[in-house]
Amino acid sequence: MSPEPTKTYQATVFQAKVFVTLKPSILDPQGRTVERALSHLGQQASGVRVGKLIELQLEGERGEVETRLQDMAVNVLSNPVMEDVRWELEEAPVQAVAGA
Amino acid sequence: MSPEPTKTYQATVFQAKVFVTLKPSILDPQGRTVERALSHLGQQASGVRVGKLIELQLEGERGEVETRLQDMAVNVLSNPVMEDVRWELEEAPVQAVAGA
Amino acid sequence: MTASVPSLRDRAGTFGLSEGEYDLLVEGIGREPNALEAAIVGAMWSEHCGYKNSRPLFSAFPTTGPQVLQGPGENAGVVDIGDGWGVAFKMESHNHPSAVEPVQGAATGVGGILRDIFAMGARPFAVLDSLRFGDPDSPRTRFLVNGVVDGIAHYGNAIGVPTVGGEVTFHPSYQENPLVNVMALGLLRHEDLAKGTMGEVGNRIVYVGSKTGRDGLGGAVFASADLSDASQADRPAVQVGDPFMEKLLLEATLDVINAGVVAGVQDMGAAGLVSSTCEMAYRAGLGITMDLDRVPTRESGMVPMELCLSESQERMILVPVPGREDEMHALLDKWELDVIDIGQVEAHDRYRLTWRGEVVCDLPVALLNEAPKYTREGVESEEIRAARERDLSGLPVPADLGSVLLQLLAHPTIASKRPIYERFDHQVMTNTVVVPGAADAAVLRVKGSSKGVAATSDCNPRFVQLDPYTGAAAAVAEAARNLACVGATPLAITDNLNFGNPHRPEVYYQLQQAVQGIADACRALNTPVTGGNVSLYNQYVDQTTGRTVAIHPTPTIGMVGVLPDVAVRATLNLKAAGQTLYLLGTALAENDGDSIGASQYLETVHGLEAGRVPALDLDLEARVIAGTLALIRTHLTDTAHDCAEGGLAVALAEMGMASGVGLQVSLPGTARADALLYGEAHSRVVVAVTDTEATERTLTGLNVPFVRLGLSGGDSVTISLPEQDIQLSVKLTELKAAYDAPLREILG
Amino acid sequence: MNVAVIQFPGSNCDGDALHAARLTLDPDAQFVWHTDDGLPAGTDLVFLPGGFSYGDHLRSGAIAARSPIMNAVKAHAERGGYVLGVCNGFQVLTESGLLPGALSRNTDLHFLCRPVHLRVETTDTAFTGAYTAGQIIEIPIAHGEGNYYADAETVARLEGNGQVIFRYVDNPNGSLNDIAGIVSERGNVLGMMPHPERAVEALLGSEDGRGLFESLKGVLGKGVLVK
Ligand SMILES: Nc1ncnc2c1ncn2[C@@H]1O[C@H](COP(=O)(O)OP(=O)(O)O)[C@@H](O)[C@H]1O
Ligand SMILES: [Mg+2]
Repeated sequence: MSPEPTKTYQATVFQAKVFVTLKPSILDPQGRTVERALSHLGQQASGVRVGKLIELQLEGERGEVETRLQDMAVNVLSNPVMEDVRWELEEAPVQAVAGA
Repeated sequence: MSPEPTKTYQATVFQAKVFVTLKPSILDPQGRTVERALSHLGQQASGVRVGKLIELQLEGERGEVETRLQDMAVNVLSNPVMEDVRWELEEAPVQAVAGA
Repeated sequence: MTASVPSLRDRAGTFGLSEGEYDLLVEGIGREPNALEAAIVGAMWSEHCGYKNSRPLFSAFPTTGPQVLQGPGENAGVVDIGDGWGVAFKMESHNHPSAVEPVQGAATGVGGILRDIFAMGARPFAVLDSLRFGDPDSPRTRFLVNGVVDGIAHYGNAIGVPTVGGEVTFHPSYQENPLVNVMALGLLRHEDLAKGTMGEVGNRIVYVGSKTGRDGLGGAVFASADLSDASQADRPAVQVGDPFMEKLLLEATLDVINAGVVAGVQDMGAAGLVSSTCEMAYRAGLGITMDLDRVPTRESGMVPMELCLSESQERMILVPVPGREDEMHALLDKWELDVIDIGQVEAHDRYRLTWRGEVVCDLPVALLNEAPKYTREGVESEEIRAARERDLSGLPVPADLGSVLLQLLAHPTIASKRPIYERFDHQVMTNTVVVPGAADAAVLRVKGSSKGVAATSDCNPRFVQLDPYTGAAAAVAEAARNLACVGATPLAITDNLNFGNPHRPEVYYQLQQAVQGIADACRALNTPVTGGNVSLYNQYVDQTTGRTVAIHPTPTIGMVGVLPDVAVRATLNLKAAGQTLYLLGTALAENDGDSIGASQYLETVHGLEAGRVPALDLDLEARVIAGTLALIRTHLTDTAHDCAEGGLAVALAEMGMASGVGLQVSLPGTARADALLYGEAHSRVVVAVTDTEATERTLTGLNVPFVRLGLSGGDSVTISLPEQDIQLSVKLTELKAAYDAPLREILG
Repeated sequence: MNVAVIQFPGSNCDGDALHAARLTLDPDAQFVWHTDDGLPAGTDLVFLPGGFSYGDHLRSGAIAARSPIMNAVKAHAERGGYVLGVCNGFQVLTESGLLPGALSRNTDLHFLCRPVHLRVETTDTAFTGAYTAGQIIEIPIAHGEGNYYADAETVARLEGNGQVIFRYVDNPNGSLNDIAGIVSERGNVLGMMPHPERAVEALLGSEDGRGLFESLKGVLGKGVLVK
């Protein structure tokens, strides 16, 4: 392949992070268990909530990738009945692609 | 109680976020499955990894809270055999305390 | 091939080879090996793959019988249960991985043994787990117990194979070195029995399943020069299991076996790609050539050593029937698995691997599979001999024998395991007729047939510690008796030999004696050995004393039996008031002192692990088993329970607690009261019957000794010793409170 | 009655569902693979079985709910066809929007396998006609994520419409209002965490699940009971 497409390819790989958390109104037994475990160990913390962090790489042109990411985050990666979701997108360092 | 201590109290509640991810060399069956599923849904993503996001509130003086958070994150909230961990700390808005 | 480093022999140890073994290798191939070859040989000659310390002892085992369809040597043994059905079964340990990371260690233990089963062409349909932990009160033990239970649940529940039984014991010798032994059973039609062979020359070798990562690497300590640039930190200390992937692999494998398109099947277990392909080649008596570049990898930059020895989970080798490769691929496609042709079977006798166009390994298949064998000198430990011969007759009999009963029921080894087995799906597949906790063995029905399959796993490590020969034989006897107590004819065993370092003469002695004990018991009870697993070097250094502590020798026995009619069976709960209770087998305690030897009572109440293990009479055992089966099959009883840890009193209490029906019995004799109640003589079964006359006639006819104990009924367990003017009576509710609490607490 | 049992990768009660369906309802019950885009002609009941579809990864039932066959299942439900989702099948139904709410982790965070008692809240559905109202039945559960949740409004609506048809006598998992099983507004889609298909043979300890299948058998000829 010619060098140009390769360059374009590299420039358009994005690293996305999707943060999925339980809605504040929903009880989080896992968080409560962690809180209790911490307190048994003499470490006080409150309001412990356990959510998910989903990391992924997306390829394409920024605007289009943003749309896709939003779609995935809202329609697949989280369940609106119980969860809130946010995401971040940044250009990925080239080497990250190979490791995928 | 006098207003001063209350003020101090508010100033020393921190919102912490702990990000727990599988070490890169460790197989992430969940990420693998999600990646496949996304691709069946016509949404291409690569390098999908699923980790945890733990949110908690800590009270105290910043330096001391930082030390405690590090201790929790490394020794309780993550499993060093398989996971990497990072954390963020910021002063919490007052109302967050009540929600704890 | 790169020129070998001059110091390869000096660092033979890093490949798991002694210098002597290294020389043997050089002699065998007529040249110096390269590092990869040395590592491959080290892996193949390890205890796990090559059984170099244990195999010489195995010749003692009986391995044949009309019921044996497949004896030792394949991925699992197979017994015939009639009607064209066979049961494949095997047990394997995952002790060390579970000590490092209990959840994944136990999970991958389940995954590994299931692959052995479906590699035989059998659909896995039951799992049992035999677990040993240290001090129940220590945080480390709680961490391990919770992790191991979660790991088994995580894998077994998700893949959808019921976990139907097992055992859990607690003893300080396992403090740093827990034992996680998992047994799996699978069902197959005789014609679907698959073999781990390469078949014939020209056959293709096909890799299926997960990609290969830098996992495991045989646990060996390699010099960094032999690995890729990935630093030590990048190499996972833990293998992660994926039950979902395994489920796909299971269905895919059974599909291709049932379709008759594969000539050979084998899972990749210890020593991964190498051991699986090497063993398959050996069974076929042929050589192979494989291209390591084709092995699918999870990470970039992997080198041959990693590709060969990785222990990444959920991978299989399939050898298609020549000409039916496309059919096989089409069937596998449905399951969306990686399927890659990585090599072929050759007419030569070499194990040949290429990478980047070069031959990187070229070794004789036979040499790899024929590990040197060591027979060592075993010497009994003085300390253990002294403990065994300790005179116990001077020990006081506690005044309050009722509270001893509560104390024993509350010992985590005896206490209810409900908090554990409730976390396991024990009913998926809708075959589980006798669920955990209901009887001495699990019973599964076989759909489309009237037959039932029963399974149990047993070992009393305290017995084995004090007397390895009798203790190991007793484990076989207990397993057979447990099967009889549900109405199953014992068929065959698999064993899992968990021992310390065999280089230590006192450990080798235990191994030797235990193997002989198992062999003799299996012969006497007509339950041949169809396979097994060896886990040695189970030991740790006590931080405070600096002493090396070996675990109690633990030859876990997994046994399978058949019920001709699954509707005709027994469980341990008393079914009604007014039935007569009998004790079959060994008479109540006779001789003082010895009859409390090696008991849980002695350990729990007197803090002593000492005394003689009660004598085991295998001929009597066989008669007790026959008697129990006769009573169940002629419908004289549907209630039977064997006496194990905690003796007769604990067995009776368990029968009462299970149903809410109490009992009143009286134990004749003038032997020590604690021995009558809590002594752990073997070969004893309690049954409840209505027709006493027919029962006694049956037992007499079979020459089974028995004692009439008393009656079921009431809401307490009342045991009197009339000749000694002793009576204890405890309400079932009180017994249950003691029995139910401990594991609930440990499991948080 | 023609029964189709849907198989997703990772389903593990599919065989049990088929076995129970053949025993009680339809000797010719069939499996349907998740990539199929249609149901067999004449399907009356779609059975979404338990298990760990896609390893329960992401969220239980989430990936299966988005597989091709689910479009056909939705169309079937819209036509008034019967759908029964058990355990993971219930999770698939909530994830696909065929039933409201969600199933989250049991409050004690552990998988739990044991027989539980359920109260049959109404006999006025296609799935419960053969029971008596208020009847207590024993059915096994086996799940780690059976904790039923929906917002207050939804729960009130479910209760108001009589859509809660099975309730735990002794709540094992933290479900709101002890909810063990709910039907869709029209009453033709049932999701429940307990496993009725494990309770259709005395040999396995309970036959209390038979009533559910017998109810369905009863309604079919009548072609009613879809509201
Ligand atoms: N780890 C386990 N997993 C599943 N079931 C278990 C486990 N441990 C014990 N059980 C079950 O609990 C019951 C009681 O076990 P145990 O006390 O060892 O009985 P016994 O001494 O009669 O063999 C049996 O049904 C056994 O299969
Ligand atoms: Mg026991």
